[in-house]
Amino acid sequence: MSTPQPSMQQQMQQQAAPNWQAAPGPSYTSPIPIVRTHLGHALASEWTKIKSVRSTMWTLGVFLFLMIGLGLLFALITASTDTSMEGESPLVLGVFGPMLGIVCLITLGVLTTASEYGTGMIRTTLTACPSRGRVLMAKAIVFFALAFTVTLVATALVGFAQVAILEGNGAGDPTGEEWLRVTVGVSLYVALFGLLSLLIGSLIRHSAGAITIMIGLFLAPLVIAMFMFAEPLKDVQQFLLEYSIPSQLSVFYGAELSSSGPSGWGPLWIMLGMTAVTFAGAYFLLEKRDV
Amino acid sequence: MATTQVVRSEWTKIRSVASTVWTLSLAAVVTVALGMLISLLSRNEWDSMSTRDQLFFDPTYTSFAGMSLGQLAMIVFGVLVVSNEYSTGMIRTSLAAVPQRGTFLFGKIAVATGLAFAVGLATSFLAFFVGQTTLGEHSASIGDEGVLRAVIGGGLYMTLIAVFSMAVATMLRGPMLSLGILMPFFFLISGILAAVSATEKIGRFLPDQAGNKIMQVVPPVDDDTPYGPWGGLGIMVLWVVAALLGAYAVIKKRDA
Amino acid sequence: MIEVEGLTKRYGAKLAVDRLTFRVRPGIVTGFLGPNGAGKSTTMRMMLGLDRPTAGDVRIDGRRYENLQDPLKYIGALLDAKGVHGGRSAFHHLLCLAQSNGIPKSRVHEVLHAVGLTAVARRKAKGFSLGMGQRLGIAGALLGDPRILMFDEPVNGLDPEGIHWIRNLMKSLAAQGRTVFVSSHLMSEMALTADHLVVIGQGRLLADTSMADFIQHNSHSYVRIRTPQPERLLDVLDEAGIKAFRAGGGTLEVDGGKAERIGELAAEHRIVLHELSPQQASLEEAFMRLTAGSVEYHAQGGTPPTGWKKG
Amino acid sequence: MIEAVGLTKRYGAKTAVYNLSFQVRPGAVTGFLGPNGSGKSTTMRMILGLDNPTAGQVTIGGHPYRRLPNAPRQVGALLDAKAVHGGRHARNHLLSLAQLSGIPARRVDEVLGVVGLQEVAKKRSKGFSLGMGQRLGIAAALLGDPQVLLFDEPINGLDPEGILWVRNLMKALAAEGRTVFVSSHLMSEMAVTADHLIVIGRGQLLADMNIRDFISANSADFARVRTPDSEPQQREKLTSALTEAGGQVLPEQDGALRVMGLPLPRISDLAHDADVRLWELSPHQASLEEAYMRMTQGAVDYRSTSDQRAGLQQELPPGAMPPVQVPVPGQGQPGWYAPPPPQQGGQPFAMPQGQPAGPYGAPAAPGGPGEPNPYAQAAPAPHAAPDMTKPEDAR
Repeated sequence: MSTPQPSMQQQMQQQAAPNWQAAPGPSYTSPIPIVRTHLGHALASEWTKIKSVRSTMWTLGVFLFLMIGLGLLFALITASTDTSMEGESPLVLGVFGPMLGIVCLITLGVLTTASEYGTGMIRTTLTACPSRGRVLMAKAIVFFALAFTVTLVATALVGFAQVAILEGNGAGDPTGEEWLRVTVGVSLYVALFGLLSLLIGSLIRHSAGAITIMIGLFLAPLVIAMFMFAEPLKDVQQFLLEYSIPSQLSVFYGAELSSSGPSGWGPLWIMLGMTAVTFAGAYFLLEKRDV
Repeated sequence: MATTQVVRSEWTKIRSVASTVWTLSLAAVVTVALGMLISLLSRNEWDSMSTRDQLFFDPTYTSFAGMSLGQLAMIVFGVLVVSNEYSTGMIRTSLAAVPQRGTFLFGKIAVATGLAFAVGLATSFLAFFVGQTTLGEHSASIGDEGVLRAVIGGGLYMTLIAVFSMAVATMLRGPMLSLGILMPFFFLISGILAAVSATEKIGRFLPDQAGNKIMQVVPPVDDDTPYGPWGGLGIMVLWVVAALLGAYAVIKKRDA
Repeated sequence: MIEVEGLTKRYGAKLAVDRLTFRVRPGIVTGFLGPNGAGKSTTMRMMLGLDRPTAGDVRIDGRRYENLQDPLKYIGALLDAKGVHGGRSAFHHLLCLAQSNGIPKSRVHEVLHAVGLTAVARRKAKGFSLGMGQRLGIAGALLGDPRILMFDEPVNGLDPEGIHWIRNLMKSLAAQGRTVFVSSHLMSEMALTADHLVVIGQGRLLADTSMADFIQHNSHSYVRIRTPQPERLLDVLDEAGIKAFRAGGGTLEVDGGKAERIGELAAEHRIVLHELSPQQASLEEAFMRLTAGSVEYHAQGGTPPTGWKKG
Repeated sequence: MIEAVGLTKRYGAKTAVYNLSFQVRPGAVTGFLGPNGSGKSTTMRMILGLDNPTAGQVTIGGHPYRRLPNAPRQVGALLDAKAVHGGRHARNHLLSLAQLSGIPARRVDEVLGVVGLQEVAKKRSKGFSLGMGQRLGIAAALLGDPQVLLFDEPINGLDPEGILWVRNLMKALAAEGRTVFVSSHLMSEMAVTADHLIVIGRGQLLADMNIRDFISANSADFARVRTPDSEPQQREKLTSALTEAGGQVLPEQDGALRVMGLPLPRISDLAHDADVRLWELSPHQASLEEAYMRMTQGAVDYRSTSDQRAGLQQELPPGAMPPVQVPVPGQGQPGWYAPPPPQQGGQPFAMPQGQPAGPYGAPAAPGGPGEPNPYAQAAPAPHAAPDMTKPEDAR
């Protein structure tokens, strides 16, 4: 049915791919062999996706600004008011950065999955890669790696700056263990929390809804606990206070609220467990649900 | 005649979207709840406070502590009222229906301001009474000198924050950009400027810092602010008027 | 009546609309055509006072748009089907438009009924399909029962029943004496709907004529003849000075619109005709010829998968 | 090759698709028609493995979509032009899709060139017009050089040049032996693009046949006859002669006659016998749109009705027109259908001379002029009487 036209374009096509126009058989076969795809392809794709939207730059930019800004601010205030640290580690002053900055990672995590639903991009993605679990896995890996790296850089920078600024305030020299906890520990914890947001985004499929849930998860235990004045609820209140995300986060800075709550690397295991369970749920639902 | 039509239309618009209910109720709940919380903490910590702190304790202002967070929800309300028109393309439909852009803008802002004032005033009174009840023996009474002014001022403050956000959103159009500028402005920059002694004097003239003054009944220790409560509110009003003029100029001039 | 006078719009260095002058008259459907990027939307937005012209003027029944009191009662426009707040219900969307122009609430129910959205009137517009959004936009345009109606791509997303409905709606609105101004990319639709055409390309006016004239001037027309006696007919036509060609399948073709003359000649010479049909090119062809030089985003090249080969 | 067997999809109590079985064969453009809400999109989504069927299955080349080893290399789909993250550049969007199936980045630039978007490749797709978004979607579908292509409303928002391009593209893709499955609401487009049709209504199969069979089975062909304008008595004479011979004759608005039930040579002979001179005798095939509208009657959601305008009556602005109650033709009479004006009937699009032809050339339209006279076939059903309140008449 196509009448051959002696146009330049067609001649060029024929040179480039001889069987492009020939197609004698009933069915078209692409001249190029089809490769089997694997997780590596999905990772490359997700990396392109995450780095090519402005919201990534914005959220991470604000995150860095908050982490470094607040860390330096508190160090400077302490230094300028001549408050004595009384031998405490200066790293503890960094606790405020991740407290606020985590909101940025929540946003980025949720947007990584939920914005695909908001824009309809998810249909394109899942058409291009019907192995849905692979897409989720790739998103999780790319996001986690990015969030971990950025947080690690920020916490390390803030740590060094704080030690340098507060030298004259009688601050103690942080130990290697302390260093490890406020850099790697915090980064792992915060990145996992972001990953949890990503998975919630995949479950909820609505950006604003998922962000609200995650911020609620972050703040609600504290707020609820504050309203539990009644004596019989004391234990619940205690539990909520100790296991709320901000308290868990302060554990890494050696600023535990009490001795009964999680300590040491405990918060990390708690977060890891929550994330793993949510991942299983998100994976299962993504495979099962209609898009 | 045309103005009443615009106002009625804007009232329909504002009441028919869910974000209005969400942001305003969040503003009220957060302000009241946080104020109550801080009041509670103050009462419990009363005995460990220094005498100086006890002497300068301002029960009214303490019950308004929640406004620092509650105003963020007000900002979101103000921004969404305006920028939703732009992000959804509704602005073209609206301006085709009301080509007198000044009437349109001020009709919209008037309706949203009225609503924000009603909610803000109610929130302010509620926060005051809840806070005072929580404070117990250290509380102030509405009849005390300056207290009624502070409570009404709290409502005005929240309203002005919302109007300022509306005006800024009209100039910037996008909700993300507007929030991205307003949130750090009120949440971080103003705080940082006030915290560092070198910039403290500049920080005082920012809208929120100046407007805050109206809610204080007992001035803080060694207070050297060059303006009084109404003076502070006046400074805030100047900011708002400037933003509104900017918004008017922008909507008049730019293509929709 | 819409009068456009020397309308010009410049975005930075780019001239989007260049000294357009035309009139849209009442009582007929006027089509507004042009390739993507020709400035159609910009022109329509300037007509509604949404964009400010760099120069020139648009008058709606003799007045500028911004001087209209309750403009929805003069001119109803469907600009962008998604010009709706997604969180608002269809009913409230129309209600706030109606209130801004002092139109009674009962009219809202009426237009919802007219476009067939009564059942979903209380649903949020977010969940609407493209076609439902389009119907909502049309409802908004009809709200003030205006004398002038403007539709930008009205059939986008509508199903055939909807297309059929909007086509008849536009014709009947024009038949009632209203001014109907429609832009569309679908030439086959336009051919069925419009009586008059305004064609622009790269911001400039290319044509402002009746549909029939437009097709005649911009395309090739001929008469197709089928007869059991082709030889005789060829002779007869040749004698009369009419050039005929043999086309495929035993048909003859004569350039130009001379069907009447051929019919008379055939009858005179007692030649049996099995077909005598004047063929006119489609509006699409005519449009393509006129705008060939002013198209943006030219698709080009084939899809030879050369990008696969390494090196 | 797409094959659906007993495909069924329920959303709660609502059955969107019921027991749908069909095959889409390679080497032809298959049109997929149905009113809004008939289950077209659901079917498309089930073909692509986005929705799981409640019952039945659909396979591509023998495999369910989600089991294909590298699906984008075998199936390309344009589902929704705006299914793109608006903040991402067009090129990055395609690149992320290419990487997902191991397609080299050079192919991305290639398809951008094919759809004509290379100049805006580095622009955020948020600012794209509907037509540009559509081109981007088509680029994504072509990315993997697949043998099966699905297009959902591909020409939405395109300008005439783009429409022509897409039309030729689809035909060329089919001519290469690919399977091309296109849904559209624009019957005039389908008529010149598709070879085969699958029509569904309320989730069930209504027709699965060749496009020409479809039109013939669902509509009536007719002939347009014109007699000399100066002699009205000739027209009367011919009308009675044709009616006597068993034809149905109706007047057209320009004074011509519409004749149904008689082949063209017979009309010619009758005219000859009655000594009537003919100025025009042209065959007209009914349009696909007409055939479609007849078939899908009663399977339509969101039916529009006439605008009563009563709500305005109490408050008419001074000087405004009193509302004239002119009935909108066709409304409330589902069977009414305006036939297309004569110059459009069966008229194929001819490539304009001197304009660069589409990359795939301009194949002849099915049902084009080279075909035998379609009117020669006996009309299967009497044509519904055209409503005389046609707007043309009203003018």
